[in-house]
Amino acid sequence: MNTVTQLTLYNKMVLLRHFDDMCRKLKMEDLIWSGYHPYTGQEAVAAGCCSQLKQDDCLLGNHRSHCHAVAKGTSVRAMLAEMMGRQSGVSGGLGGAMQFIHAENNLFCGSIVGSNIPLAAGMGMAFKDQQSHRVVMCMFGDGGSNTGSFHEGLNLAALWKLPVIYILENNQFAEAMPVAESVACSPLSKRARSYDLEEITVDGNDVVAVYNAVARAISKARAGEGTSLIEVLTYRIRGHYMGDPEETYRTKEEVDKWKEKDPIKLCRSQLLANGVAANELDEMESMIVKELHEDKSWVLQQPFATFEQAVRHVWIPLEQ
Amino acid sequence: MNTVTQLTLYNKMVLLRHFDDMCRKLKMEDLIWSGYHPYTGQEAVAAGCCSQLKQDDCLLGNHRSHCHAVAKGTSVRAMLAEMMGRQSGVSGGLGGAMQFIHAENNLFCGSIVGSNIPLAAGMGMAFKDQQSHRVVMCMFGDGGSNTGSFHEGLNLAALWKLPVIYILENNQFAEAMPVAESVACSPLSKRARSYDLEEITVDGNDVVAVYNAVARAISKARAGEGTSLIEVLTYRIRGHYMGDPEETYRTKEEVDKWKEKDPIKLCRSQLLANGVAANELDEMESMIVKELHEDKSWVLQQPFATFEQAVRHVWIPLEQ
Amino acid sequence: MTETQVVTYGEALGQAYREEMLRDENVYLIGEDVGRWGSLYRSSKGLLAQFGPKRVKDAPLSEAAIAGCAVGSAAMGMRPIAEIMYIDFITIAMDQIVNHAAKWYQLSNGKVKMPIVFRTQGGAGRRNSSQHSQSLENWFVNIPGLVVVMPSSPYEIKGLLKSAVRDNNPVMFIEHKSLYFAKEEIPIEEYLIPLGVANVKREGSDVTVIATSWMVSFAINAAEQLQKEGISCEVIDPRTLWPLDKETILRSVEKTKHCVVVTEAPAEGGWSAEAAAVVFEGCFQLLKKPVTRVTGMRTGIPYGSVLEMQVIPNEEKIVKAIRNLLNK
Amino acid sequence: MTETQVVTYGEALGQAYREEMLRDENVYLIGEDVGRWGSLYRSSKGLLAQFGPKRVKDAPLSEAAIAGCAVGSAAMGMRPIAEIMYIDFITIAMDQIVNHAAKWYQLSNGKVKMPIVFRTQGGAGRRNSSQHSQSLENWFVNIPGLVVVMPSSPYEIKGLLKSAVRDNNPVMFIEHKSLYFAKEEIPIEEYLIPLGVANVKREGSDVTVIATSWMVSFAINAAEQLQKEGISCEVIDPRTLWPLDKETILRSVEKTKHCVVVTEAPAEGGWSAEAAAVVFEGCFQLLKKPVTRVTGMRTGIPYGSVLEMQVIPNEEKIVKAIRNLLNK
Ligand SMILES: Cc1ncc(C[n+]2csc(CCOP(=O)(O)OP(=O)(O)O)c2C)c(N)n1
Ligand SMILES: Cc1ncc(C[n+]2csc(CCOP(=O)(O)OP(=O)(O)O)c2C)c(N)n1
Ligand SMILES: [Mg+2]
Ligand SMILES: [Mg+2]
Repeated sequence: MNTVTQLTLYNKMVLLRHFDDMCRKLKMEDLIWSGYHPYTGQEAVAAGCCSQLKQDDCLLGNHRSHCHAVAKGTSVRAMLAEMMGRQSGVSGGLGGAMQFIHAENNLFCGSIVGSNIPLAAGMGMAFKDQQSHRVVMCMFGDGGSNTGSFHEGLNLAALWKLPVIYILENNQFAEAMPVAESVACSPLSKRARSYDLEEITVDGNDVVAVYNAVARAISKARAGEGTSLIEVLTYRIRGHYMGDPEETYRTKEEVDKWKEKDPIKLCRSQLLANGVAANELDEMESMIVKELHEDKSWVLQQPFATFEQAVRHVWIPLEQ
Repeated sequence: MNTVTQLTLYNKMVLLRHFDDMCRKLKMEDLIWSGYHPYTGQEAVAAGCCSQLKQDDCLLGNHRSHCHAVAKGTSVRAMLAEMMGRQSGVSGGLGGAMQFIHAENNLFCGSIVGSNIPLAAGMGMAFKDQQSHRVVMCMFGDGGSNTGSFHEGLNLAALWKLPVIYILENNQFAEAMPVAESVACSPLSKRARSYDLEEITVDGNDVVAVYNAVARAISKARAGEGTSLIEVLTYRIRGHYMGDPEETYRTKEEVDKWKEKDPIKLCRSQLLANGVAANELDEMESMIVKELHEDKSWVLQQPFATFEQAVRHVWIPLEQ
Repeated sequence: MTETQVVTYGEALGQAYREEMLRDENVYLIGEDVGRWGSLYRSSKGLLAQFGPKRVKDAPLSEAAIAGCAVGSAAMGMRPIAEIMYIDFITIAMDQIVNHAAKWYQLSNGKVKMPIVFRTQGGAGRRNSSQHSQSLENWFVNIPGLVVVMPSSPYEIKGLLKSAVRDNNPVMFIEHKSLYFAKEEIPIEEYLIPLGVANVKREGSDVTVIATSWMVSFAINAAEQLQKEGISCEVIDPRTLWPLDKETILRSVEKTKHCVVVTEAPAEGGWSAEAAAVVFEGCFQLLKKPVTRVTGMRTGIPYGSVLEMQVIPNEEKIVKAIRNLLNK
Repeated sequence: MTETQVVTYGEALGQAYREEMLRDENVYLIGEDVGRWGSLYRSSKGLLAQFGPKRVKDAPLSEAAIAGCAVGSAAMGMRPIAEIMYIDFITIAMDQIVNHAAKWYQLSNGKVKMPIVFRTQGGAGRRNSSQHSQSLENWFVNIPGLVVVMPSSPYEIKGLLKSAVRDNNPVMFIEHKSLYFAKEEIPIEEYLIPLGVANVKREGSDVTVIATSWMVSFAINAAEQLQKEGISCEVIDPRTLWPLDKETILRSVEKTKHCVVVTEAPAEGGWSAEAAAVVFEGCFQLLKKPVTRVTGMRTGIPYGSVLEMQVIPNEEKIVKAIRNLLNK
């Protein structure tokens, strides 16, 4: 990977880290209302996967997708506004932090784990039938891989060779459930075999590795060569949500060990080794932080979603 | 396998063949009312799998389980009576040919494809927790292996090492859908890998092969060594149901090719080669047929299920 | 006068498919054996040959995937008709229908339309016992975002399906397994039946009988029988359970001052309660007697024709209920 | 007088678990994070430590398997309490509940009992938007073979859960997410509340208010407020939606001659229709005015407290409806 691309990915990760930190604060201040699922430590996945999509490609997320969304190109403002219930949010402020649709950016995130897997197949099927070269990416977790939806969706997509890239974001836990106690196989990529797909596991804290694996899968999909399933190994550094009693399922030592493998640190040291100047990186970071604060200030001025909105778009009155 | 055991299996298969033939006639005479799914050609599966269970082991079947039931030891009379809506049927005549429960024989058959897979896990879990040595067998088809229930049920059973033997009875079709166009992998036993189970495929027209593979799995389960998934390759010689427009999905040649591999013929020639006398086999067969006709005559005298029965067991009135 | 043809419910459905698929190339069919078999009751027979496998998709045995595929593709501009073979299996597709199809229009703040027809069939009458005979329509009536249609005859199914396909809401289109071979004279010319409009199947002055799906024919027969006794029944088929054409119903009850609701589903928690409540609410002053609900009993559908007909409404039970209501 | 304690809804639930698990070793818990976490609202906190992993099973993210496991093990003599974390996810477990749990007693001709409690929680009030806030209880009321319970307070949840665990039918036990931290004084001594018996929460003479689950507290508040204006409201919590204690309800309406039904679920196809129909049918002659339904609006639950409370019933809406009904 050339340094320019890597730098872009680095900056994206830095943005996501600060964005996520800001959101956590907003949640603590009760300005984000719904359940909020932090993304700390998984930034290489969102950056390495979602930022490769074009606007007219589809991205399906889940309950932990605010960073996926921004990586796909949804603005921080539109995303923050959504989480804070403002009209300028991607869903007009009707969705919140766990579920939202940004139609213009072909972004669909829902809070029913696993359901996006068949939905992604449907979108891929449309693209295939429309003979477009659009592709679909679908993000789900280790928990998601235990749902019936996973099996039905993967089988259909693989069978019909649909242009879908399934990203199994294995962050080691589904809420308090460790992956080894919930998934009967290891590595999880073994599940690809049920659909005659390649078994791929990549280091999800290495943004370059993620990027390269996903780039291949996207090219395949665009070329009409069908579905991929990629397991991306990472770790959820923070609780499942804010207030998660983490002590019930893991030790501080385990978390600390994973903090060593921070994807941003790793990428930074590679960039430095490739001759990028530290102060250049720091300057970029300052700019990112500054802009984020401007975004937040802007959102705080935005009007809340209204009752009229909430009842307007339930259904489309019948034509008679 | 010793000749005595094989002879028993042979006789069981012969019984099932004649039983199935009789049922088809009863269906044509409209004495069986519900959908009826013939079993011709798959007898080695029922005989090789289900007849190894003890009465207190559980068997979960599906819509095509009248032969599974008899192989497990439910009497022809109770099974015929059920299909013909008589009170002496296993479900008191309330279930029919596609769904029935024979509580005394721990037999549970339902017509929602795939649903029996998690149900079997639940029974296995009970047995494990009760520290009994009872085991559970669950029969489902190639179609069933595409359901979300398959994935959720297998994962749970494998994860918790439950004493369940899952038999994937691959008869090449789910209704009109050929397996190659509905299951994204081949052989289907590859799916075992998703649950870190052994990948086992056996010739389902060879009753000895089926028997041996299943015997191993049952011993494992009884010994507390957990779950097995066995793909049994066979072929549905007749239509999915009576009146199935088979020409829409397969050729007569294909069917004829499979008729050559008839499991009963194969077993018979092995027995003859092992010195069993042909007339001995024929005599046994005559006796079986004779008994079957007696069973039928008996059932035809039985009273139909009643309205009182149909409304009596909907729920158990509350104790107050 | 328009020219007519006599067709079965299944054939009328096939005609509706064909016409809509020719009209709009975004319309496609997906389901188990909708292609090779042409569906369980052969309603889509010939479509695979005519339109090819892109437009008529035989899906694996995966109800959640079928429904999810419909939702995903609808969001990308297609107009799926997704068949769930028996309504009993819709239990496996509920998440996609309720949490996604019914929610995305709102969740996208009005930007993503969901022009999906979820076709399925329910009810008793074909002797397939309790796991293949349920009447679950009211589940969907209680879900904001869904339209719910129950066609009661060949004429109805054709016109209603065509409208459902053209509608931009997710439409639950719930057929009845005992109607596929029912015959009726219908126009040869193209026609549509608007959603949300009830059909006064038979005019009358003494009592309003609201009946759905298969129950409509029993209600008509009961009405004919009672006519001989001098009792005049108005029979209304709501056709669309939601949105409900309250106006037509209330106008009728204002006239007859008596009302009977007939559904195959059990009373408790069923749509008969909704219909009764609407009538009570709208005609409280005028009603001479309480609305009577004639419904399926609270039991799983037992095996066989005799028992089936004993636990669901039939002509005789409807006649009796009407006589009772009118004290005759 | 019995000694009392003040507990939350979640704590009361935990006590019920503990008492029943000690009483009967066949009772076990299964669900997502019911063990380590002690469930989302900590109602089963401490049980894993006390009873071990056989009795408190953390299941994978597989709602169909959780429900299936419950049914299968119940058939083999266990008494599962199966938790579906949000009722919105029960869409994934419907097949096991409706086609199996509700059918096996009948399908076995009365031989296989299904002593299962399916616990879940629904409703709005915690700002989690349309896929985590639904009120789907009426689906189950329409399914023969199921008992449906909605506990409205700490006192209720403890006594009702204990009865549900001892019952041999599959019981849908639908809690409310906005109640887990509600507090109430309850007896320290063991008590049970029978299923199928409504609770007259407050006596009154002018109007009967039937309210379920979270809505009970709004109805009580509305009643207190109206009391000041001289309007006397009787508030009834049916507790069990099926079987319904019609007697208590009808006796009340016979007295008050006015009735309001309050549910969080939308009106159309919801349980409010069933309640209204029952009252209309039973008290038709006595009712002075039509039963009023105060219900959630026909919309997905939007994001945030303000909008949530605008689309579901609240004290103010109930007060207004009662004033309207009584022309005051
Ligand atoms: C169908 C369903 N079941 C349960 C939940 C509750 N829930 C929300 S997130 C979560 C864990 C998901 O784990 P995973 O898929 O690994 O994603 P992660 O949270 O680790 O990103 C659970 C159980 C849900 N939202 N949907
Ligand atoms: C959940 C569900 N979907 C669809 C059906 C309709 N159906 C009945 S049998 C069948 C095919 C089953 O195929 P398979 O599992 O291979 O078993 P086989 O019939 O070949 O024995 C289908 C689709 C059903 N009963 N249940
Ligand atoms: Mg995870
Ligand atoms: Mg098959």
